[in-house]
Amino acid sequence: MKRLPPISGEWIDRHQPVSFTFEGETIPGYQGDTVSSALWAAGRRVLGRSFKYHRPRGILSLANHDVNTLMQDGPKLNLRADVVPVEPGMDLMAIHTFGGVQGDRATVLDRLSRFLPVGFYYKAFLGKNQFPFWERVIRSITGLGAVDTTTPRLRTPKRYDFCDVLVIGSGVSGLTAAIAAAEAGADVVVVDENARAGGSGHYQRGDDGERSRQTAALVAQVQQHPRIRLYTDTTAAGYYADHWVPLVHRDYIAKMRARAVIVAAGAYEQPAVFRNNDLPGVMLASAAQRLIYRYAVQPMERAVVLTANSDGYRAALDLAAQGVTVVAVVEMRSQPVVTDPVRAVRDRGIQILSQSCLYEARPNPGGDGVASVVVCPLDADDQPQTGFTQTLACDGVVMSVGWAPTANLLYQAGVTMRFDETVQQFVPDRLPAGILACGRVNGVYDWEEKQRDGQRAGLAAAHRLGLVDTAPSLERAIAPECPSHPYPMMAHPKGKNFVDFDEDLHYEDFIHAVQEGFDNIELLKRYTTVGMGPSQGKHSNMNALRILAHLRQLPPDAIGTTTARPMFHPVPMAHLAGRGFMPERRSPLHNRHAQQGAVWMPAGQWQRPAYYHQPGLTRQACIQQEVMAVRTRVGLIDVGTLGKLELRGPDAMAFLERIYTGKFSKMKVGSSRYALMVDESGVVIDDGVVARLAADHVYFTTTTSGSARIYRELSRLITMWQMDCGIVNLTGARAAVNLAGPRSLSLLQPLTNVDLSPEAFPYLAVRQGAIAGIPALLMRVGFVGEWGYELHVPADQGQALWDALITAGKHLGIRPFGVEAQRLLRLEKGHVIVGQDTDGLTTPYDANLGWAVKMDKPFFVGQRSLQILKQRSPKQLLAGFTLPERFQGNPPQECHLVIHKGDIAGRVTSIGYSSSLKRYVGLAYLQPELTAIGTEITIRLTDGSMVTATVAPTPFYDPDNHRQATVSREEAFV
Amino acid sequence: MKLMTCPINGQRPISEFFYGGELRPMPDPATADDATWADYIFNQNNVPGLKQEWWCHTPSNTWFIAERHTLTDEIQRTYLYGSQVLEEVSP
Amino acid sequence: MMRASPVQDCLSSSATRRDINGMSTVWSTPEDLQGDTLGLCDRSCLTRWGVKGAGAAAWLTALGLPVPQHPNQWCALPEDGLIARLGTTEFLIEDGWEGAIAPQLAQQMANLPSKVYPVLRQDLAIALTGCAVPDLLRQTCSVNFQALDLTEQPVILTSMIGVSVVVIPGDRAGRPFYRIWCDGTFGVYLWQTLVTIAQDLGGGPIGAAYLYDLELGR
Amino acid sequence: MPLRLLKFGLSQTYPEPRMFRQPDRLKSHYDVVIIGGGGHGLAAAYYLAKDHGMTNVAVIEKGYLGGGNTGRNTTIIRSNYLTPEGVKFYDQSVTLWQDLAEDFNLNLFYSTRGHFTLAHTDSALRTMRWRAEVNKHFGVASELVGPQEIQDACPEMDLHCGGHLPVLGALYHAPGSIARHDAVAWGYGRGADQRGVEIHQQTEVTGITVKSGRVTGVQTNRGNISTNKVLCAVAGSTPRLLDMVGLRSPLYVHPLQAMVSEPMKAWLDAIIVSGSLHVYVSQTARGELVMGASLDPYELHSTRSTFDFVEGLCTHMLDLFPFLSHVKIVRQWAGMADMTPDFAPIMGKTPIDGFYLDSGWGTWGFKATPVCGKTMAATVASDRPHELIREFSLDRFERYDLVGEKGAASVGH
Repeated sequence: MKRLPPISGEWIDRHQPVSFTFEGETIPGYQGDTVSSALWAAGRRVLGRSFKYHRPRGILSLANHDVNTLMQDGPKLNLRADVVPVEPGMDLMAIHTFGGVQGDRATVLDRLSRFLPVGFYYKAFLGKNQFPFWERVIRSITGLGAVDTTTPRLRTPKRYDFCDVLVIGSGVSGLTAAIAAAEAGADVVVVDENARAGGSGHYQRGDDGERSRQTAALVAQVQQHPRIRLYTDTTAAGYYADHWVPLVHRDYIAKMRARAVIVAAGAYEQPAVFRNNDLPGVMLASAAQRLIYRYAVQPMERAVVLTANSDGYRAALDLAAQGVTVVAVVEMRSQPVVTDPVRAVRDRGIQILSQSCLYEARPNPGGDGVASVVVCPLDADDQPQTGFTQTLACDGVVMSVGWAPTANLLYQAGVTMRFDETVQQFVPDRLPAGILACGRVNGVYDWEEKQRDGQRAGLAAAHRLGLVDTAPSLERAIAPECPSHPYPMMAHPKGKNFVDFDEDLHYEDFIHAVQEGFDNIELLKRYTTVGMGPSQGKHSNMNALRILAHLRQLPPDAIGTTTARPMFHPVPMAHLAGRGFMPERRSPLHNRHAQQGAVWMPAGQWQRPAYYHQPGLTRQACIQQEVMAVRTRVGLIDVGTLGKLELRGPDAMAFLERIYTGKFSKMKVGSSRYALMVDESGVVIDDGVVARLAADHVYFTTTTSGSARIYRELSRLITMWQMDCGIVNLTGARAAVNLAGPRSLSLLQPLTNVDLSPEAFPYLAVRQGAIAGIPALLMRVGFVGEWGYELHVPADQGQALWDALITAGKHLGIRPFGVEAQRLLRLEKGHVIVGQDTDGLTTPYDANLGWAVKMDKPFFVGQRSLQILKQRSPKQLLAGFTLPERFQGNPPQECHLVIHKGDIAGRVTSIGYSSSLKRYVGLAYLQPELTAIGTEITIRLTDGSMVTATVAPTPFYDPDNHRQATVSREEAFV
Repeated sequence: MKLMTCPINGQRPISEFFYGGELRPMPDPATADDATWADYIFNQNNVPGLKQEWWCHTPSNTWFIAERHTLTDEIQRTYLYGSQVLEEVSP
Repeated sequence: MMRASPVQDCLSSSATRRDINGMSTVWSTPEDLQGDTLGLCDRSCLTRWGVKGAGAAAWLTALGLPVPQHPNQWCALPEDGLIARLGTTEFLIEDGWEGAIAPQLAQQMANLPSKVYPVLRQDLAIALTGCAVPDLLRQTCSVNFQALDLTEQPVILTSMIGVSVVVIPGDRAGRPFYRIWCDGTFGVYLWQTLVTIAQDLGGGPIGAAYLYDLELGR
Repeated sequence: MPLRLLKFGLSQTYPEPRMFRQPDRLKSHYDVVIIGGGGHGLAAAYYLAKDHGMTNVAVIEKGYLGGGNTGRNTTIIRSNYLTPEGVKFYDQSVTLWQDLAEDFNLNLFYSTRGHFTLAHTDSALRTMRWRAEVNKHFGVASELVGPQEIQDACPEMDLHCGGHLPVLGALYHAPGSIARHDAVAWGYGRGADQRGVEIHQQTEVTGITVKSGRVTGVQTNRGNISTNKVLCAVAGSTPRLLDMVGLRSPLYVHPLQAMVSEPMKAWLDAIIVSGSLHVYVSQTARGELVMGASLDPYELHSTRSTFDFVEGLCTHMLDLFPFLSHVKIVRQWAGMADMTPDFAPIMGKTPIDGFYLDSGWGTWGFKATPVCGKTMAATVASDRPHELIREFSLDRFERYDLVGEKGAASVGH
């Protein structure tokens, strides 16, 4: 193993050495190396340990599916050494070892493998009492890398991107397609997961510089083309509806919206299956060629090449050209097509063992590399003639027996694939509009033919966009040779002939799984876990499918493939999350609350003051003080989060009649009314206040959580019913406060030109005027049970209003109050909060809101259902209750249950301590027979203890509404 | 992400839209018996197929009808309510 | 009159301020030159009105205003104001820095004919300027602004980082110039998020003077 | 080493028989035809044979065993429901679950982890208390816990959630568990097969014959069957089968998506659910994080994936667990959830004699698999609804007599 002399087109920069540590040892490398290439150059062969048996593993693909060589670098886990570039200061450990790659103490599992066949874990450790122990054992040995729970959150940007044609893969066919589409006028983006463009044209040379020169020329043409953007180091993570493809770069995600997508993603080289095919030093031919031409690393010194196509001969030539002794080319085919590379290998005098296979590789004494291989001739039925083996000494094996299409995104795009016997591969059959494929993924392997295929795909994409008039024919030429062996697998009595390297599944595991009845490709996958490891079957699914087809004696087409789900390669959660946008709304009065010490509570997208913190006071004390300020003086609450809607037009009142349960047509201009909304099934969904400002003009509120939803639904109903009125959502455009308390009148009158005298402005009246010079809507409301005004002003003047009221109210003892105090105040009045005292199935009758339902009108949403529901005896009714005046101990809490005769008989929905009434008051759903006033009910607390309460009439406070009828002389003129 | 075309605002990702359910005629509440009404309230035409649905482009609060196949998610066309002959609505 | 911008608490305290239409507005900051790269400017102080309804277009025409012919299109008003048609039947009218039609329209709004309804506008109104505006938009909004034909004076109603916005794309002095309006209660979130991204891109908040010069071509 | 494993190492040939046979053809008559070879259908077949001695039973599956929602869900098992009927039903299920592996002689990786449903708002806290109180009433271990107890159980979690929606408390349900979903289908399938039930995979029902209000037969792409009892257990395909017998239902079908991370060393024992953040997550024995969110927002009878699902779920996962920034998502997938208006299943008899329905499983079908199989088997065998499922009948809707599970809607899954 050594670094080769400079090679034309190598990716490493020899002027920029980069060193890092691997398991404590300093490893030299160059800028442009990957971790695996640097380690290989440094002579390291064991780069990781396998998942199940902890076998030593080295380089397999060097193409982002060497998942047995995952590394940990501090907080970064499961780094793929085969593709992660080296960086100075990296401090790498192989994951999943007990004591490092060399001294892994878990290698004992390899010797126990015969006791651990496929699915063994379903058949053992299953005792109810034993499993928890075994699960702990299992969890301690599984799991790959470790998370560092102190890692801070990363926020990587995401962005949207757009193009006409997205080409995935920058091999020769992708490059040609991109040029063809761009020449026709399309705006083209080419992505490739590799650090540089060019694909296999760069490294599958066969010791012939011509292909790499042609490739370099295509790359240069693409780079210089004004209509092509080339994104390297970028993975197309998946295909989603309407040509939506997230492109993952190490620093960001770009969500690409294309008008057409050309998949030129190539093919994954597939391993041959023979005993010990996982030893370090056994690698795919493309991996060896990548090592040479990208990183100038000699893959091995003495190689045996196992092949079933011309690519293997090219690899043999590439190895030989770099001074590797090619011991033999083992040719699996009985009648190989004699191509130029075959001739060149012959001419070089390299031994070719025809119609033979590798029966097994044998480990060196250390068990960490290859010492020799056992070659075995094949009979006419491709069966190994084990009586005629020969052993060849070597330190490496190169496998070139076939390919599987990189069709993941094609499957996701809904492409139907068919198995093409002539190329022994699934190829696209029916492609949805705007999806194209070219090159190896399309079953085209010949060099010139790949360029023609790319040209065809590029023009077809341009045609789809209307840039060229005629559509090119998409017929593929007949392949000169089959690139893939139909069954490159050798059974072996001692096993360890691996099919899936992620999951350590050997050949026999599949036979056993099928024997147990898992003979459908999906069941086989789920039982064996083939393809479920981090590489998602890129090197294993096709061989598993071939085994199943072989065992069931069916063609691969009849077996079908498993679904290829996104992600193409695993994507970090930070990338997917991006910056993490979470929209938040702020009341125009937000900073006023903050200045007053608001303690916030979330309310949908809003933050509302729960209460205002007073130094030295508890939460409860603060809330009680706020309540008493309203009851005895004056309080101010921000109610701007309520939905605020305006409706105008000749049909405005008729529309209200249809959406609310109440009656509004005869409401006087200048008055307001409670309004209740139910859905079509009669369930309470919202409430608010309707204010009539003119004959054809109303202003009304919705709950905070309902505002967007209700506005949207009312807009739909206006559209559907074709009513002549217009609705405007003023929720964000208006600030609103409720000024409440016996001194509210005397506070407000000096600030406004509206006559607030009880005669001129009675309870539930509505007026428009100015407050402190601010145009305002004033409503006399009583939600909290005191004389008060809801004031609505333009949002940009909300703070001015607030400041004016606070200033004017200083000498009256004004106090801002929060949601908690408001809840208590309204509870004293027995007012229902939709969403707290109702749930997803509550009808108005259940919630004692029948009074707000007027059935004697022609129609409203939910009316017909309420007619049905009204006939039924309700299961539960909302009722008030109180605790004794001097109640000691823990009070019930909301949602504690009412227990009657040992059964659940109800539930508390609201409860609070009323300072005014000197007792706890609450609302609860109760079985109807428990709702008579004076009935004693039993509420069970969290600890199981019982509290007795008494059913009481509501409102608890000021039942006759005296507080709204008169304002005492003393309070009015403080 | 799936694209949908608002008849007013044009093609946008479907995250800009709100699904308002299938467009279906309401029986006359004055004449429908309880069973017919309950059937209307709760039961759906839930066999997958081409459906006429309410959708709203939320940034502009534009309601419209989309004809969408609920098996394939293919949107065949979109139009403002009332701009097409309503007899096409299958009961 | 004391108006407050939806983002008044986010604005630089070291900036020079001016009272514009009753609203304290950041007039200039020491960092105004970053507007060449990417500047965000709060222009909520400008006077604006909204009307909607089937009769709105005819009413505006009768007032002698140029009414955009197509949905989601805008026209310039004298003195750098604008009138934007939002969908088919809703209009947003905004004065320029020097004001122009405010007195005239304020009078008319009190007296609307049938099928014309006023819409109270209390937006956060911002402008984005500078060569990096497309980068910021690509991180925040799924609309492909580069593909729009600006000569058609398009108005875009879309969602930006989860907030409904009205966007008028454009350019001034050869650089992107985008005007954006959203519900003021989302203003702090939108502003702070855009500022964070803008700062990553080498920009940040700028004062109104920068826009004043840009919009009035001085 | 368990003795069981020694057998594999010491045997000359692989000692395991087929788990389920593959009958060549359909018989012309079965006493019961079960449509749907997922966990529910196979469980019903298993209990029909085991509890009721009915073995002339065919399970007809259009795809492969457990290939629907059984193999696509996030495997959470719990009984902390809101209504008495819900709690009793799921509690019975949990009881059955605990012995299932031994009954099957198949390891289901049934792992009791404890289940936290986080509350980020005071209204969610109220709902948690409601559920806890109802649960305790029926002997189900649930309690409302505060931030400190959550932090003790899962010290890694950021209870501030990045400042957006701080965690105020949680409903803690100690019996909350996860299991290996595929194995459940195989266990029931093997058990049913061993007792004589026929399982026909890759067999699609094309029609159901109803004469005078009675089921008389089933047509499939592999031939016709005469039978007087049909159990429909096909989740997202239910509307299509109901259409064959002329029934309407309140079901609506939306995709439900999920995703899984690369494996990592064990760090998360508990199952964490946040309704407000639309997150649920657990860590498998292999070390993967299995995560889900909420239903897709519109009707679709498809298992396609969307990218915005992954984006949104990762955002919220990092709100709770910021240190997962470097952890990678390997795969996403989807199932079709058949939802009901009251978030409770539709089970039992229908207006068609001999046509039994097991549907409306929304996002909670996996956890009900054993009890569902048991009660549906009893219902089919006796033609009387089992007492545990009476409240879940189809006709509750026409009576406006819905199940109150929707009260807990904000905290589903």
